[in-house]
Amino acid sequence: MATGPSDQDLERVMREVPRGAFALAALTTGLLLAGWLLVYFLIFLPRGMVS
Amino acid sequence: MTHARNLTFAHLWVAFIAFTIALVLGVWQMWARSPLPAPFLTASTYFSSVTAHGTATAYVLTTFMVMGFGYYVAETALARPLPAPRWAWIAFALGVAGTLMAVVTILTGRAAVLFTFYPPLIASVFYYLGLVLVVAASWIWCVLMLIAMGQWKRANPGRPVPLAMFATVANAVMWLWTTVGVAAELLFQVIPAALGLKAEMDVGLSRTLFSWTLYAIVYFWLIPSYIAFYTMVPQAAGGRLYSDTMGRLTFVLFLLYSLPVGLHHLLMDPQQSNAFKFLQVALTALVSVPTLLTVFTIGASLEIAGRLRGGRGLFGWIAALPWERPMVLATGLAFLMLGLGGFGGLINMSYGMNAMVHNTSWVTAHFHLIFGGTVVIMYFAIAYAIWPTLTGRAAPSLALQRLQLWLWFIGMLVMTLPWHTLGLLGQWRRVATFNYADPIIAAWGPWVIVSLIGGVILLASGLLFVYNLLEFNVAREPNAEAPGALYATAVHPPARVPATLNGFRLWNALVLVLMVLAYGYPLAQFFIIKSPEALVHRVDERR
Amino acid sequence: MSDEPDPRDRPWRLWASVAILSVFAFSVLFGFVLLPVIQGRGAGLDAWTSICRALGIAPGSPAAPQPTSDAKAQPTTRVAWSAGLMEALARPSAAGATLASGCAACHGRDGRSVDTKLYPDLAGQSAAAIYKQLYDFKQGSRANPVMSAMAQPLTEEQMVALSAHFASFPVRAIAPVDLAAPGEAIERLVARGDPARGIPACNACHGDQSGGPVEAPRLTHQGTQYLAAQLRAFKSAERHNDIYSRMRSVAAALSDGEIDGLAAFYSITLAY
Amino acid sequence: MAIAEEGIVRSELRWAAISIGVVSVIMLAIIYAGLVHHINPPSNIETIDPKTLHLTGEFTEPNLGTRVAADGQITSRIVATQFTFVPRCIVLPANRPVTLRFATPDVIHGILVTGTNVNTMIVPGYVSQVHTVFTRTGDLLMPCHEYCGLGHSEMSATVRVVPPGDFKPDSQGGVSCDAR
Repeated sequence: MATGPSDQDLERVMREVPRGAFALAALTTGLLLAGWLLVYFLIFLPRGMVS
Repeated sequence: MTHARNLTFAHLWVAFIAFTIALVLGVWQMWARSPLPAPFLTASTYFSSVTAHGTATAYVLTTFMVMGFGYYVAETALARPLPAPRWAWIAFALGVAGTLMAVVTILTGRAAVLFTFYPPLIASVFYYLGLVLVVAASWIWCVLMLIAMGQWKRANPGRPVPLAMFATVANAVMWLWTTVGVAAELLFQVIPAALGLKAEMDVGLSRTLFSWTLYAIVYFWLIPSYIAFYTMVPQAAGGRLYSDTMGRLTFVLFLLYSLPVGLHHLLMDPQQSNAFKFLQVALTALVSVPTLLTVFTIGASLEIAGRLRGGRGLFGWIAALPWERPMVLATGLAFLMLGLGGFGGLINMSYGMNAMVHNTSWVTAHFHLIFGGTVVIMYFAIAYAIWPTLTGRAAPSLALQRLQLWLWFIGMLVMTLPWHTLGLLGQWRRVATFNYADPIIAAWGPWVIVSLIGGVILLASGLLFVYNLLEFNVAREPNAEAPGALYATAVHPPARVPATLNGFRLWNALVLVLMVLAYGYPLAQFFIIKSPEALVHRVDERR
Repeated sequence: MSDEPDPRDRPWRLWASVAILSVFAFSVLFGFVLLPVIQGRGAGLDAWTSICRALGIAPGSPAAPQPTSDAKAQPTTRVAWSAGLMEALARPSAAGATLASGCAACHGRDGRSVDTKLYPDLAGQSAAAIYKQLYDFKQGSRANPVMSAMAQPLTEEQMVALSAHFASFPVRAIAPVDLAAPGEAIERLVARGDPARGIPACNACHGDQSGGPVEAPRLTHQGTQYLAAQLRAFKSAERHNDIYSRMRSVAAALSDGEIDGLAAFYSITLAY
Repeated sequence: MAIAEEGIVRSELRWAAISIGVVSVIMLAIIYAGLVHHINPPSNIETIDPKTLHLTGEFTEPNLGTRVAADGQITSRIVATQFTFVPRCIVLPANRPVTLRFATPDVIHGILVTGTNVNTMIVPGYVSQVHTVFTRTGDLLMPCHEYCGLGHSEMSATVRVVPPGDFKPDSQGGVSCDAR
C-alpha cells in the first residue's frame, strides 16, 4: 500500500477505466441471465405446470 | 485506536471459535448423511448438530464479527474514541452469556429444533433466551454505532460521514428493523410456549414473522464484506474507489430492499397469497441491483489499480492486479462464488420456479456459496488486514494466508457444485440418514461423498486460518501501517454529499412505507381470519 | 441530523420515491389483477373469484377449480385435542386420587401394575396417552372386556383427572429380569429406525425429548409380554385406534423377532 | 481534477439501467409462465384445525388417497403426520389435470415430487393444494422435505404415475397402489 497514485497517472488511467469493468460486469451478468433462461426453458418448463 | 483494539480482538476470537466448532460439526454432518457409516449417529445427535452448526454460524460468528468489525471501523474511520465503551463490554458479556446458554442447551439434546425454529416444535426455553441475549447485545451495538456517527456529524457539520462508517450504521439501522420480526415471534409466541404458558401456537403467523427477519439477516452478515469491498480492496490493490456516492447508494438500496422481501422464503407456503408473494418477488428482483452495482463499482476500482500497474486492453488490468495480496485474492475468489451463488439465488426467487428447488440441496448450495463463500472468505480477508493493527505485529506469512484462501475457495466449490445437481434431482434437506437402498437415492451416494471431500478441504482451510491468526503472536516485526491507512480514497473524495446520503431519515420513512405495503396484510390476515392453532410439541421434556 | 435541506437533495428524494412506487404499481397490476383474471378465465372462474383467491381472501388457486368432498367422517378415534384439554391434563387434582381407587385392583394404587404381563404401568405415563386410551375404551374405538366396561361410566372431567393423577407418580424402578440383551439390530431400530422399510426410529416418537405426537406413550418400564401383545395387535390391526394408522404401518413392517426384541428392549431400559 | 465526476455517475446509472433490464427480463419470463402456463406457487388460504383433523370428513382415513369425483376431477388427499404419509403410495394418471391436497394433524411438513414442479409446505392450520399435470410415468419419490422431528429422515412416500389407460377407479372412484 505505497503512497497513492499521482494525479497524472490517475488522469491517464481514468480515460479508459469503466470500459473494462463494464465489459466484465456485462459478461458475467449476461452469463447469469443466459444460465437462468437455460434452466427456465430446459429444466423448469418441461417439469410440468403447477398452479 | 483506544477502546476498539481489545473489543475487536475479543469479539473476533469468539466469532472464530464458534466458526471452528461449526466447521467440525458441518463435516460430521456431511459424513453422517453420506453412504459411509459415521460414528455417534442418531437422529437426535444429527439434528442437535444441525442446530448447533446453524446457531454458531448464523447467530454467533456473524453477530460477533459485525460488532467487532463495527467497533474497529467506528474508531479508525471516524478517528475518534468509541462512545460509552463500558456499554460495549456489557454487550459483549451479554452476547457470550447468551451463546453459552444456547450451546449448552443444544449439547444436552434439548434444542433439536434447528436455528430457524420449527413451531410447533418447541425447545427448552434456555435456547431461545440465549438467542435473545445475543440479539440484545447486537441492539446495544447498534445504539453505540448511531451515537458514534451522531457525535462525529455534530463535530463535523456538513461533511460526509466516511463511507465505512456510513455503511456500518446502515447495517445497524437495517438490523434494528429486521430483528422486529424474530423478536416478536420469540417474545409473543415461542418463549411463552416454551415456558408452558401456552399449549398451542399460530404456526402461519410465526413463519411469517420469522420470514420478516430471515432475509435481511443475510444482508446483516453480508455488509461487513461489502464494506471491505468498497473501502479496503481498492486501497489494497493500490487504486482508488471508483465512486463514493454510488457506494453510499448501494448500502441504502440494501437497507431498502432487503427488508420487504422476506416472503420469498415462504413461496411454497399455503398460508400466504399469490398476490403478496408476487409483490415481494418483484421487490426481491430489485435486491439484485445493488449487488450488480457493487460488481461494477468494485470492478472499476480494481480496473484503476490494474491499469496503474500497467494493465493494457479490455481485460489486461485483471492479470496486472497484485494477486499476491490476500485482500485482492480474497476479493477475486469472493466474486466468483458470489456469481455462482447469485445464479442459484435468481432461480430461488423466481416465483413459480422456486417449486423446482425449494428445500432441496440447491438452496443449501446457494447460501453456502454466498454466506459460507463470499461473506466468510471476506471475513478472513478482513481479519488478515486488521490483525496487524490489533496485535501490533506484521503478518508473518502471506503465502500461508493465500493458501488458506485458495483452500476455502476450492473446498467450497467441490462441496457445493454437486449439491446443485443433487438439488435438481430432488435431494431434500436436513436428512440424518438417506435410504441408499432406494434406486433414486442410491444414485446420489457418490455425489454426496464428493461434497464430503469438499467439506474436509474446508475444515483444513478453517484450521489453517486459526493457525494463521495465532502465528501473529510469534511474529516479530512490528506492524508498519497506521490503522487509518487501510481505507481507500475515492477518485472524487466527496466534499459535499446530499443530506439524503449522509443520514437515514428519508430511508427509514421509505422502509416504513415498504414494510406496511409488503407485510401489512400478510401479517394482519392472521388476526382477521382466526387461523386454527397447533398443539405445542416439546423437544425438551421427558415423554 | 444537522444538515439543512439542500436543493441538491430534492432529486434523490424524488427519484427514490418514484422508483419504489412504480415497482408497486407494476406488482399490483400484474400480481393482484392481470395474472389472476387471465388464469381464472382458463379455469372457468369469474374475475372476482380469481382475484379474491389470488389475494388470499378465498381458498383455492386462481387457475383451477376447487375440489369438494362430501365424504363422511369415519375416524379411528373420537378424541378431540385442544389447548384447554392439554392444560387440564397437566394439573393433577384430588378428584383423580379418589377415582383411582377403582383402578388399583389391576394398575396398583400408585399406578404400578400388579401384573406387568397383563396390565400396563400407569405411573409416570404421559397424561395425554392415558387419556386417549381411556377415551377410546369409552367410545369403543378400542375394545377390551375389562377396560371397556370400566371406562363406560366415566365423564370427560373424570377421565382427565384420572390421567393427570396417574401421570403425576414417579416411574417404577425396573425389576431385575434375566432377559438376554436385545442386540445391536434392535438398538438400531430404536435409535435410527430402518429407512429401507420407511420405519422411523422408535424414539422419534417414544423417546424423551422427541417432540413426537402428543399421545405417544412412554414405553420404558412396561412388561415385555404386554408390549409384545400391543405390537402384535397393531400388526394384525385387531387394535386400530392409532390416529392415521401410525402404529399399524410401523408394526406391519416389523418381523415377529423384532417385535419380541423391541418389547424386551423397552422393558429393561431405564431411560431413553 | 479533469476527470468529470458526472461521467462516473453516468456510467454507474447506465449500468444500473442494464441491471434493471436484466432483472426485468426475468420478471417478464415469470409473468409469461403465469399468464400462458398458469404457473403459480401453491397458495391456498383454506384453514382446517390440525387438532381435530382426524374427525373431519375430507381427511378421514378411508377418504385418503386418489379419488375421482362425480364431475371427473381427480383429487388425491394425503395426510402428512409424524413420521409417515397416509397413504404411503398414491396412483395418479399421466397427462390429465390432477389435484393433490395435503394436511397435517401435528407439525410442519413439506413435500416435493422428484422430477416435477410439485412442491409445497404443509403447515398445521391450512390445507396445502397443488394442481398439476404429470407428464412422466413411473414411481416418483415424495419425501417430507421440512424438518418435522427426529423421524424426519424416514418420512417418505411414492407417487405412481400410470398411463391414462391403466388408471381405473373402483366403484367409489378410489384408486390405490396395491389394488393395481
